[in-house]
Amino acid sequence: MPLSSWFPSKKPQGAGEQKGAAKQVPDGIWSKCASCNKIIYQKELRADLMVCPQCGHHYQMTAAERIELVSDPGSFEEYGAGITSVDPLGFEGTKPYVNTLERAKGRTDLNEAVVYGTASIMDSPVVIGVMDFRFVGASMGSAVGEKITLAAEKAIERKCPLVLFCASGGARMQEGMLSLMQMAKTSAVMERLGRNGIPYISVLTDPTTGGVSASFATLADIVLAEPKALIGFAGPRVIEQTIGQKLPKGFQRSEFLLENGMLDQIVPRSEMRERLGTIIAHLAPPTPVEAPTSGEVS
Amino acid sequence: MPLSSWFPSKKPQGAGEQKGAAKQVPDGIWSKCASCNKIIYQKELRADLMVCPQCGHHYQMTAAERIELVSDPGSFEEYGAGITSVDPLGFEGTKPYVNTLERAKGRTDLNEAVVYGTASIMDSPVVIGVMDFRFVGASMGSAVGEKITLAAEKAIERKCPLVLFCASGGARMQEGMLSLMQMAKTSAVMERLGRNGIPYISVLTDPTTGGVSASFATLADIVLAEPKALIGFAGPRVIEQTIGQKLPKGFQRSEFLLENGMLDQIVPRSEMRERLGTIIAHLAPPTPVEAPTSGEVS
Amino acid sequence: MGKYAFEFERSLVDLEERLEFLRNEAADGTDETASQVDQLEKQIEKLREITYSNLTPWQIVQLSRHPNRPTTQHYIESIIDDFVELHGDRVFGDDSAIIAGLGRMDGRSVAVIGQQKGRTARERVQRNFGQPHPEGYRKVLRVAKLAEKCNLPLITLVDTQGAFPGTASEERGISQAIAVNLAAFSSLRTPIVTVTIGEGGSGGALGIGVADRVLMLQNSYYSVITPEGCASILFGDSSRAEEAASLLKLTAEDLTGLGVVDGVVSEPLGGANRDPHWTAWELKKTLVAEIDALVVSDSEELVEKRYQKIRSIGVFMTEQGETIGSPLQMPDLVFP
Amino acid sequence: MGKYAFEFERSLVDLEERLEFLRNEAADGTDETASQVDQLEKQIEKLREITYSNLTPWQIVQLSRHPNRPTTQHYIESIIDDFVELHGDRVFGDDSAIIAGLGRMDGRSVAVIGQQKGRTARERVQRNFGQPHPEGYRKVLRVAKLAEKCNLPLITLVDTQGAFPGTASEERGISQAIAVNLAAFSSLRTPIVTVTIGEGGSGGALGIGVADRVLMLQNSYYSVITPEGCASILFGDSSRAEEAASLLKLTAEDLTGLGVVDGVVSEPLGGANRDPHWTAWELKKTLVAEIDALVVSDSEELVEKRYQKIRSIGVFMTEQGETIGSPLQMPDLVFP
Ligand SMILES: [Zn+2]
Ligand SMILES: [Zn+2]
Repeated sequence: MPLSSWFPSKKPQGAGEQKGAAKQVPDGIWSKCASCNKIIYQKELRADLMVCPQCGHHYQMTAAERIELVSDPGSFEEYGAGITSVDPLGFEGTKPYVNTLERAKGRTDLNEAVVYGTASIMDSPVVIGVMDFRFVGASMGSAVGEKITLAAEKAIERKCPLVLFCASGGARMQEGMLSLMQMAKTSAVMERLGRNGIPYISVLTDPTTGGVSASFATLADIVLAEPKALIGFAGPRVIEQTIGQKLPKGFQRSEFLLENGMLDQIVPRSEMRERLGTIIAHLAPPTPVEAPTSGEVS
Repeated sequence: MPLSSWFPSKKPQGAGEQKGAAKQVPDGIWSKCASCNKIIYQKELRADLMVCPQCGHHYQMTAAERIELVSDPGSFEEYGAGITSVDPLGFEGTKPYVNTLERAKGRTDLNEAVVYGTASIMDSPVVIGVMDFRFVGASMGSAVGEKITLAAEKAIERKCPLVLFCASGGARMQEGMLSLMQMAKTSAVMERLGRNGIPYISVLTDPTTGGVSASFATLADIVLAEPKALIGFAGPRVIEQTIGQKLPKGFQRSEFLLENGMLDQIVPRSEMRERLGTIIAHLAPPTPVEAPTSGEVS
Repeated sequence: MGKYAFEFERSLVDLEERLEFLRNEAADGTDETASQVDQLEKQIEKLREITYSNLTPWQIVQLSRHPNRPTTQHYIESIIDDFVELHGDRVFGDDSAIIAGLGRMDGRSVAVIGQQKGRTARERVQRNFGQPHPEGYRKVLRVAKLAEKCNLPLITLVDTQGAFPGTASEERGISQAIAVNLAAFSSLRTPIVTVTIGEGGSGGALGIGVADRVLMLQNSYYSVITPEGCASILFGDSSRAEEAASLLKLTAEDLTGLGVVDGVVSEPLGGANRDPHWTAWELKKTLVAEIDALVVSDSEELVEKRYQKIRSIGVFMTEQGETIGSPLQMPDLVFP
Repeated sequence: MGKYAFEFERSLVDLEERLEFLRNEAADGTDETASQVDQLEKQIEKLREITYSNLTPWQIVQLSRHPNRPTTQHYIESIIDDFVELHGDRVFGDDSAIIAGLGRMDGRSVAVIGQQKGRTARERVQRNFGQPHPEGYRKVLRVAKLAEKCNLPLITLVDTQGAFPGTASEERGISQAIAVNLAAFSSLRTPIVTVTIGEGGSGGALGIGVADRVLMLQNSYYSVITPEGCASILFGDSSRAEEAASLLKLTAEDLTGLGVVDGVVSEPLGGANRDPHWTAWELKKTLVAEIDALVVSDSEELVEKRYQKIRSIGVFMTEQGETIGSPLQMPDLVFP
């Protein structure tokens, strides 16, 4: 399918249902940056890959934008686009889950919070999956769990690396325990992926929290993150309530995770495509290794 | 061979060549306890398994004493008793290595710093190895590495658990790199032991340091220690020199390691035999599991 | 001290206290009090039946948190012989919110792991109320791998509100520690049976809960989020937990219907706290039977079955518009 | 700044400085200075030959610690294309005393791990002088396992006085971290080549040094204890390190004789610091050849061979009185 059809449309970008700590993309022709408060122009922001030209803040991207960002032009072929959530519990809180889903679909042109398919990155074939925070806060319900699982299975079948861009407000509460069990399901398939010798790279983006952070997102061979992304299991407010004090600045941000040994690298968005391409080429050389030749310093 | 022939003789118990932080057994009919300074009688000390009746300090034991302590009477059969060190480097420091070895042999009736063989503990067959600090500070040279390796190989061959009582001042400097490489050798055989599904229990006694602590001693499935044993990689004095201050009381002692997640249990000497027996029975049930019977609360 | 009672148990407990008083009098001997005792006993039995036979989800949550509810330690002491506790993650520390070790159940060697909330106020603090840090999950992994190596069936007892949501937890990688366990348990080559004995709180519970057989005690709950947390998100008011408890389908019965849970272990009327010994006996009977059934498969087959079981959990709609899995609701309520 | 020189290099360096001065003069043009330059060059060449061709063990130790000696980072930059550094142990932290990552060498994907001492005073402090903590060894393990998974040959570059002997190191289990690596490397199903490029200090070196092929740069050393530490134990005087260095048999030549080391990589006369580029070129040639030779075996065979190699290291006397292994000394000096 043409990538353009993925593009985010002119519809207003809603915050999704979960109010994450994530900063949303400013609306309108110009706006104040949610991070540095300086004036930024939408056009400039988009030209800079949704990175604030003033302070470098990485705004969230749609699944389509990320796929365009990192994959070779025209290489992406989507799978499982029609897979979608149902309402297994008959969940009605302040509003029925079915309405929540309907609205998310309308807003995003997506059927679920993750998009996956085959593509190539700098000429290496991969299976790529990208979560989209606009869709119910990229929370993980049964359909997301299934699509992540299918993506991993596709990578096993194709014998090519799996690349997942993660983002999530956590589990999809409206599916109750079925949602929690997607942590087990996605982790189990990543274990299979590993036993099949398939390289797996995850990229944690703002925000990656809860059940997604405590399952497939952190099980990758190589874990990258965008700068200053919020990454953690418990939400900052829950932690503040528990410990009875404010969290230090930078807590649960990418830089904090790198220091604590949880990340391999923090990669700015502008370098993401090339870095991924290099890593994939190292882990899964595109051509079989040639007969040995004697080396010279390059 | 009769166990009595193992017994430590009336020869004075030397401190070995290395001056470890370990407290040596007091000499004579009575003496001050090296730990609590109270008067203790040799006879009483021996009756209490070389544990100070006043303060519970666990004095070092000879290999023979430990074997008698934990194995079923008459069950121990020694292997490799004749294996001994040579002087591969022609090492002459303040005194030739050959003299050091000769003296250690004379003092201990041992040929090396470790004794191993087959035995049973509370009716479960095991391979047991015990290091003896009196022999050149139970430092690990080629012969010790070989005997530990043979013990593990015997456990694989017999398909029965391996139990090692560890004690060591570290590598045997006089054998240079050959000594260091025994860390690799003993670790490699423990890896094999594990892949063969053989349970391995180590008991760290005072002191277990240096190359022994950084190889087979800490690779056991279950790591026990005697109370207040000094256990660590670097010696306390080296650390004090590095950090330029006194170490806190209890640093690198069993209780410190337990708190830091490095030990399964601290077991007083009086309970060692039974605890080992229980663990071995759990890990390697002596008889094949019976056909299922329905259970009742016992 | 008076018996601990929830709101919905109040009148029952009042009667029980009255009964106890009368019994003391009856010991003195008049026929009248003896007959009163008799009558009251019948009345209590009836009321107990009414109070407990149709518990709401919220009442079950309350029972699962009863301060006298038996803990992991209780079950270990009751049904495991010669238990040997193992400590430490070999990396950083030993987490006392989790008990792990080896023992014998009905003559068979097993490994047992469970969150321990504590039985006294003091123990609860020392155990961090059963809320583990990363080192707890890493200890679990170590013991689980030992069970695998020595072919010991693994029993896990779930009883936690969740992993501890504190700074140290995040610093030392609680996400990663839980994720690694989910992956490792999915391929562990030894039988695993898990039982939620009290609270099954989110990822902190699941971090020891991937298994061949997933059981729950009758008055335990298992949920993606605490009812309070859910109420706080939905209604901005954590005191509306009772409503949230109903929405979340967190009872053993609902979860059996959803295919998440394989079986329910009975408790005495009124909850495990009313007869911890009896409950342990029920639990043991069940565990022995489940393990007996699992040990017969070879480990390849066991792991493959477990994988397929985990793989199949979830309810969603395929591209062909077919609903996979079994929703609790009637088809006409299924979206779209 | 003047060139860094050890005592034994003093006269050589003096001449070299003189030569440089003369060359500047010669540029101005008199025939006399030109011929002086010529003569001096010859003299220097001869002296260099004399100074460096029969280095004592202690002189080698000194060269191995030369402040301008090329580091792991230098070799990575020189011989690895598109290096991607990987960070973190996934448990506690990231240890900057160890560099680990992926890259391409001569067109082949490889994993590279090495201790990094630092090239400037500032970097040395930041790298803790190349003395790792437990998290460093755990990062190593993680990257080694990745290499195994993806069939990448693993190159390790040893350059450390040892694991850091501090309180944090002991608290977080430095013994255990090293031991686990020794065991894991022994069975890693991918080729491993290790090269001591500077100091090979005890267990802290060996913690990344178990390999199919164990190489040393010509002026590196590998020892069970630093000469200073040995002198301190033997003589109660760490300043007698020179004597200790001779006793320990820590040079590449001696260790080849003992069967501990498989090959020596040449350095320019005077040490790697005199031509880091040339040394990197030599190292790369050797590494490419070694890896080419190793990748042809299947992994079972590779691991079995590696095991037998490790298993056979050591010199001792059997029960039958036979000496196993090859001592450096003549038989008549062998005990007893
Ligand atoms: Zn900005
Ligand atoms: Zn005493």
